Amino acid sequence: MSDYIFYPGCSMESSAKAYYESVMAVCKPLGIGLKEIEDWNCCGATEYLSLDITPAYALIARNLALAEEQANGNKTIIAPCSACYLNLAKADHYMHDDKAFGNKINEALAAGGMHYTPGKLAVRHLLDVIINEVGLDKVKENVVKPLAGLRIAPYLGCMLPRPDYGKRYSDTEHPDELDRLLSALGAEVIDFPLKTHCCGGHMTQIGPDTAFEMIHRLISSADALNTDVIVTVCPMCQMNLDAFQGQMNNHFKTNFKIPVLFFTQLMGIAFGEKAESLGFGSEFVSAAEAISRVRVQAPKPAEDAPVAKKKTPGLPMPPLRTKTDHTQEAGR
Amino acid sequence: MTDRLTTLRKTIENVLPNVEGVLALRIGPGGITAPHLFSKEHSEELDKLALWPKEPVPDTLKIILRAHPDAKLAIVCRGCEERGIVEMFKHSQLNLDNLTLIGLQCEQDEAEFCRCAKPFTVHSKLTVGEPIEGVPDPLTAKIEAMSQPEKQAFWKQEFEHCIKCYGCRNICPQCFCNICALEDETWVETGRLPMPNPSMYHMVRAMHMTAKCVACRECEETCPADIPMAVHFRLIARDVREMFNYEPGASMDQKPPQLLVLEEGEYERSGLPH
Amino acid sequence: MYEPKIIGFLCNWCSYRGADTAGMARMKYPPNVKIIRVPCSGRISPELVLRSFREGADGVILLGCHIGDCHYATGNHRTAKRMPVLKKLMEYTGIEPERLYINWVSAAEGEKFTTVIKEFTETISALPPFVETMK
Amino acid sequence: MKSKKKPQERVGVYICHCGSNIAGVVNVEDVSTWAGKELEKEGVVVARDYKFMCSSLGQELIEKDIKEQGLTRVVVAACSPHLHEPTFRNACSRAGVNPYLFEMTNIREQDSWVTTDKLEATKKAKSLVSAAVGRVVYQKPLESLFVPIDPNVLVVGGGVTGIQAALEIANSGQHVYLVEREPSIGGHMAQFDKTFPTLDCSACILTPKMFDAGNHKNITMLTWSEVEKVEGYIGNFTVTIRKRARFIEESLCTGCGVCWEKCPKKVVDDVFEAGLGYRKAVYTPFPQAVPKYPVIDHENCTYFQKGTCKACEKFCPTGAIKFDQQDEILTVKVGNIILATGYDLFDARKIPNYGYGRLPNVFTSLEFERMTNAAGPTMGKVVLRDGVTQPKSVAVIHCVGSRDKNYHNYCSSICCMQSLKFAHLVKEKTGGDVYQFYIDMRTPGKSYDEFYQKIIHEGVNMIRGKVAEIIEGEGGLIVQAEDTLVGKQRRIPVDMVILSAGLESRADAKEVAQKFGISCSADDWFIERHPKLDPVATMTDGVFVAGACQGPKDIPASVAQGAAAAARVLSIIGQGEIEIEAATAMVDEITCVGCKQCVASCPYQAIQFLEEKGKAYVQEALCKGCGTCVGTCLPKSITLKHFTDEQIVAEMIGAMRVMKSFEMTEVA
Amino acid sequence: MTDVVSVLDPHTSHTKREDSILLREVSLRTPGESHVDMCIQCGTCGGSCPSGSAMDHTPRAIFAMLRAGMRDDVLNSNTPWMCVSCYFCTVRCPQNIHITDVMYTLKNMSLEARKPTMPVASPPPTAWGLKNSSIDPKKYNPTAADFSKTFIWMVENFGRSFEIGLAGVHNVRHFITRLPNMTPMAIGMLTKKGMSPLPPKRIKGMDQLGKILQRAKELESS
Repeated sequence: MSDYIFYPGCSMESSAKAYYESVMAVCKPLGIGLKEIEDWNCCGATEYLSLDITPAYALIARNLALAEEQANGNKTIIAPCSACYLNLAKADHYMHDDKAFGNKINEALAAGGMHYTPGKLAVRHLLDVIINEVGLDKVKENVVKPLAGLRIAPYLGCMLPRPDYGKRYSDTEHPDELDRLLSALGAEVIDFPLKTHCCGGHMTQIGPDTAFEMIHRLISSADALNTDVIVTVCPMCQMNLDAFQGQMNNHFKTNFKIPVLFFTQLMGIAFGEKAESLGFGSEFVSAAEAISRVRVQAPKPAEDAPVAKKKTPGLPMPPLRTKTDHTQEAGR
Repeated sequence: MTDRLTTLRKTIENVLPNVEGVLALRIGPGGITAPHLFSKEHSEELDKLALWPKEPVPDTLKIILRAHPDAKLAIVCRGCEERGIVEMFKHSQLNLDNLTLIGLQCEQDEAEFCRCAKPFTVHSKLTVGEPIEGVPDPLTAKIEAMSQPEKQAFWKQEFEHCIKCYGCRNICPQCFCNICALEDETWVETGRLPMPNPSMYHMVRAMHMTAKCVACRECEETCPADIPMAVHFRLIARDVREMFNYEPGASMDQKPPQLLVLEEGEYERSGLPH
Repeated sequence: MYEPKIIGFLCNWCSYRGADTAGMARMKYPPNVKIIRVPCSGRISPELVLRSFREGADGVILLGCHIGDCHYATGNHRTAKRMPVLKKLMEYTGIEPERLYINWVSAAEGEKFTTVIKEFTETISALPPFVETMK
Repeated sequence: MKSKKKPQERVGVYICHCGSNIAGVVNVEDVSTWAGKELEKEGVVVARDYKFMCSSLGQELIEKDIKEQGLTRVVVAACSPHLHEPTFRNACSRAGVNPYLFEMTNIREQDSWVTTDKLEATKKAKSLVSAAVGRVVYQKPLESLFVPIDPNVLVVGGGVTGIQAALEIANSGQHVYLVEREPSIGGHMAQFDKTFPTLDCSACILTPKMFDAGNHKNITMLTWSEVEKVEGYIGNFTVTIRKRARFIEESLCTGCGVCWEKCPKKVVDDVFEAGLGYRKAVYTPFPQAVPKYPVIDHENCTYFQKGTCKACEKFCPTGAIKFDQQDEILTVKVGNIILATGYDLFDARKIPNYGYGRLPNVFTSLEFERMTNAAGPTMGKVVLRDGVTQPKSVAVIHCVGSRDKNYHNYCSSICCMQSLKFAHLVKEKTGGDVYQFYIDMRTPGKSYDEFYQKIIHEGVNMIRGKVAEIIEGEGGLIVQAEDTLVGKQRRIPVDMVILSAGLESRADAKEVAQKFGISCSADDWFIERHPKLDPVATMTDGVFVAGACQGPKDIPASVAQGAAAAARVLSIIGQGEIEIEAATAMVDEITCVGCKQCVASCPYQAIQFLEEKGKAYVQEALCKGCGTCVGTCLPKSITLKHFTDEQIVAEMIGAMRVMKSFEMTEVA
Repeated sequence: MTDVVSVLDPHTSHTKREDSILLREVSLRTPGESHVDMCIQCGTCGGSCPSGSAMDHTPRAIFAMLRAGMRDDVLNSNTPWMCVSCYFCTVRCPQNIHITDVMYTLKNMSLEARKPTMPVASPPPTAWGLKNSSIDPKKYNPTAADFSKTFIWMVENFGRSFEIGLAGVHNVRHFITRLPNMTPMAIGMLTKKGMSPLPPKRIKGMDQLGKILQRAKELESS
């Protein structure tokens, strides 16, 4: 059992309770111990940065300072929400990179009797920890109910793979971490081309038409690929794609119904946890039908099978870049 | 002390049959401790084996090797002496294949006497005593804290006492040149005492000690005028470590930085204009 | 006000030609610096710098090719590693480290050469004569 | 203890007026009178000033004094030694004084031209003269070393640059070893169909040259070979070359092609066909290959991998297949080396948003070159990855991997023209729509902008904007970019995208540079001696670079460089022998303590360690005279001739003495 | 040259010095090295932006305007407010410009230019090149800025945010006409997700946080 500092973030307390419950349910069997930062505050999302940069970073840094105080030998903060993850990582990055800036933020923290040493803690997302620390072997060990037959579109959104200050993901635009995790659960993973495109972010609040366009693009693309479930790693993405799917349908006169779940919810199912304990039922577009398929291991109806592209001999394709390519490139 | 002495004696007795001699300290006639080459023929001499006061064992090794370059020896060395031997090896002055190192770990009072930051060996396979942490050097800190005129006055006064006896150079394990630049009148003025200020003698020597000084402080110990010259060496050693990530005696294969091309980040740390 | 005496060690390929470039453009700078031409800044040993001070120079300026442009590929890399240490030693001995200045001037940089010499002469003029401080 | 006695020499001092250039500011008469009087004890016996020292009359003045006054040392105070040092050295030489006993001091560029105050300028001139006099008496006569030049030449790389260089040299009657890594010479140019801006056929202009090189009596062609080791210096290199086993006996092979017809193993050819086509396990890259002999690809040959097959051996009419052939190691002696190792194509898979490798109908420039080549995998037809469908609209994207700090910072220089060529070819072959996405259009070559005009006229859509991403959609691909001239985002559906991938240095450029003792820039291009005035030489004498290995270049520039490098080499060969720098370093074996520090510090690996003596030794022919070792040597056992410590110190003392004396008189 | 510009349009009269001041101000106010001065106008950012179609100027155009010293036009633009922080532009920019972070800086500057403490009517400091300021307090996207403000009000008072309250307050203010459409969603939030319509409990260190933010605000304006 390795212990990690845990920063849940505001959504986990309200709209993303399902995420919170399922995170707790899957971390235990994977040996991830989560020690929640005591008295953490909001990370400010993208909003505080828009208003006042220094206070925004000071707000974030208070969490880092608390984490450093309460670290107790642990060096890694896990943030399951992409926005919280990026804000914490970004504050740490800039405080470390720009000494003068770091000092300024620490001066502000000093007003509350606090201090953070830039670079002291590593800020990571739960997905990264599961893939790179725990390992997929351990995940596979825990799978008792493979998600066979479930076609999943892995969707990461923006703030996890970009700008990726810690260079933790395989790519800024087409990372394969979530795909590999879902494959390990036995699911059929779609190569979702828009996996790191924007969910609309705060545009649902300030420019709904633009937001609906973005949501429509994602949902319709997933639908065209015969997706059963879209899987997300961020409460904001989940909310925009799930809760706003109906409004988007009204806007475009469409009738998409693709359930949007957190990756931990599906991990929980595969680990044999009860659906009720994983926050199922709190989604707007019901996932019951999709999940029932896995439960009963029913074969997929023939008409739902993906239409295989007609294959002609054609010209050879260049091989995809492998991990070795990346390493060699780094060595150059 | 007794404890270390007994262990050391045991270690030497174990090593003796395999080598031509073991270089260590002995209480000589008149109770004076000095480096001595113990041999298996005269193992009874080990009764006089001594640990302290520290005496320049590598310097004696240097002299022996000059006459017998292929001698197969063992040497009892403290942390600083071991570093000295490593540096001599790196400057092709001795062959480590022929030399067995017996590391002697210093004790707290010894380390404090030497103001030593690293009173332990790292390369020796055989060791005696338990390694302890280094101690800070109050003198170096004190001098560094001085203002520029204070420093200038301090060193002027110190160097005025120098009688140019070359004792510091002679005892230094790192001064192994046949002909020394300090004896060349192109660099060091002859026939004047006290030496003109700034002291070419001491400054040239300090530059030669860059990336070479192993902080054994033998020079200060031997100086009849008690000039704390190792302070310079220590301050510079720290800068070299910070700028070029090099520490004399720490590794067997790392080359002194001033011989090599700039590595990434070194220029930025050197303080030169961009 | 005294006239500081400055010794300038210039590498033959970049800095000396840079000084020539300044001359060809008739740029003006103080006459205090006396230039000694050496093949490469890497030729200058710390002893030579110290000897210049010993001879009464108030300042020593060392100019070479830019890092990466050395006529001898990497000769100036050694300069960049030796001279900072010498500056530190001067500081620890109580000699103003700014009396030794290292910079890089290419053959085209007549203007930079002029600026560097002007600024250095000003810096040294602001310090007392070296001989006096050493009395 | 070293003790120095001042040498007794007879020094002549000459102050040049340089018309009014010097005399207008410096009181030259005063300087010469002063030198004659004040520097007498330093050995000055003659001091004169003259209108133009560099004139023949000025030079004769020196020669006359040497003969009549018995001068042993000469000092001239005039302009920069970079201008007239050779002039006066020759004058001394003519009069019987070794040229290294002459010293020049610069009172024009570094005094009269840069000092406003005349009095100050005169004082500075005096101290500079004093410095030169102080130094000159310690100078020693030096003799230049001459080494004969081996007339043989090594050319590495058999692309168009290397072929050009090899032919130039071979035609002049000298022997060339042409080393090529691939089975055939020809390089990238052999892969193209058309060349810009003339659109003439690449093969038509290249193959005659390849043929000439292959049949030249003065060219030893070593294909399927690589240089392993280079030792020596200009005029005398010893090069070790590995000639990899072809598994074909060249003396028996007629190049009939039966072997590759019968070979059952088909593999994707990712070198010549850029991954777009197939070849057999025994193959020549293309029909016009030079030499005509095929090679057997060990990794893919069924016999080598599984132990059975040997179809080629069975059908070979001359019994030329030799499965037991071994690599050959050759050692050749050459006097000069030309590197023409070319470039690699940027790996477009590194840019995820362009989808190359993921989206089938995104092609690289090299793939497209092969596609348009009549002998290529599609017989010159422009089709989608399915091999059948002709695209109705094509996007060409510039600057892929170039001008981008995430990949390569530099401009690849050929992509604009290449992309315009692609646009033309698409129009010509399909008549479809073409969209060019560019950041800036760069067409600076001869007839290049005219070509651009022509392409615009052909109706190609030009969009100024770097493409943000390519995604699948609307039955094809959607190219998304900002049209920066409109300031609006555009999504353009196309069937096919061509990425004009940048050029990058060879993956092994660093190793190659190390092997040949030259340096690489930050992007791993080989560095030339001078970017303007010496573009094909390198800092290592006798090693030249030509073509794209020095930086991105198009065909005309590469060919010009190949010829230029050949001319440089021939001029050296013509000299018969070459003068080596006389001012080299020297080790005093008595004082050398054998610490090996100098060995590590030499930028040229010119210092050897003599193990048996335990002393360092400078190889004069390799020493360039930088003096870095002198600055390193603690016992001062190394001396750099002509820049010894005593000479530099004497110069410094000479200057300081005068400066100090002025200070005294002013105080008085 | 300057004169020609001022003849054409007195509102955009800037000296060359003032142009670079605007660019430098943006650069200085952005943490780290933003490289904003390095733009080569390639348009990768504008092409990459998911909300590019809703912007009145593409980010690329904004950088050109910064360079031209068009302070008012930049600060009146809706561009930074439309930014969704997807970082596509940042990772794709060939000049490594931290575009998303620059957008945050521009939002800060835009709000600051409207603060009552900086009356737009009286002449603002000429050092920033605001001789003839035409900053219109109404002419910017109030929706986006207000959303940020509502959010921050919540954080500054409770230490944590809660979406339903936030969205509720915000939508009543700005999208009153949409409310009927959104009712099912709001109900869903309460029923399906079991969310509470009440604000969250204040964090314990509210006082401490207040002090930190106060000090940070002082540092920001200094």
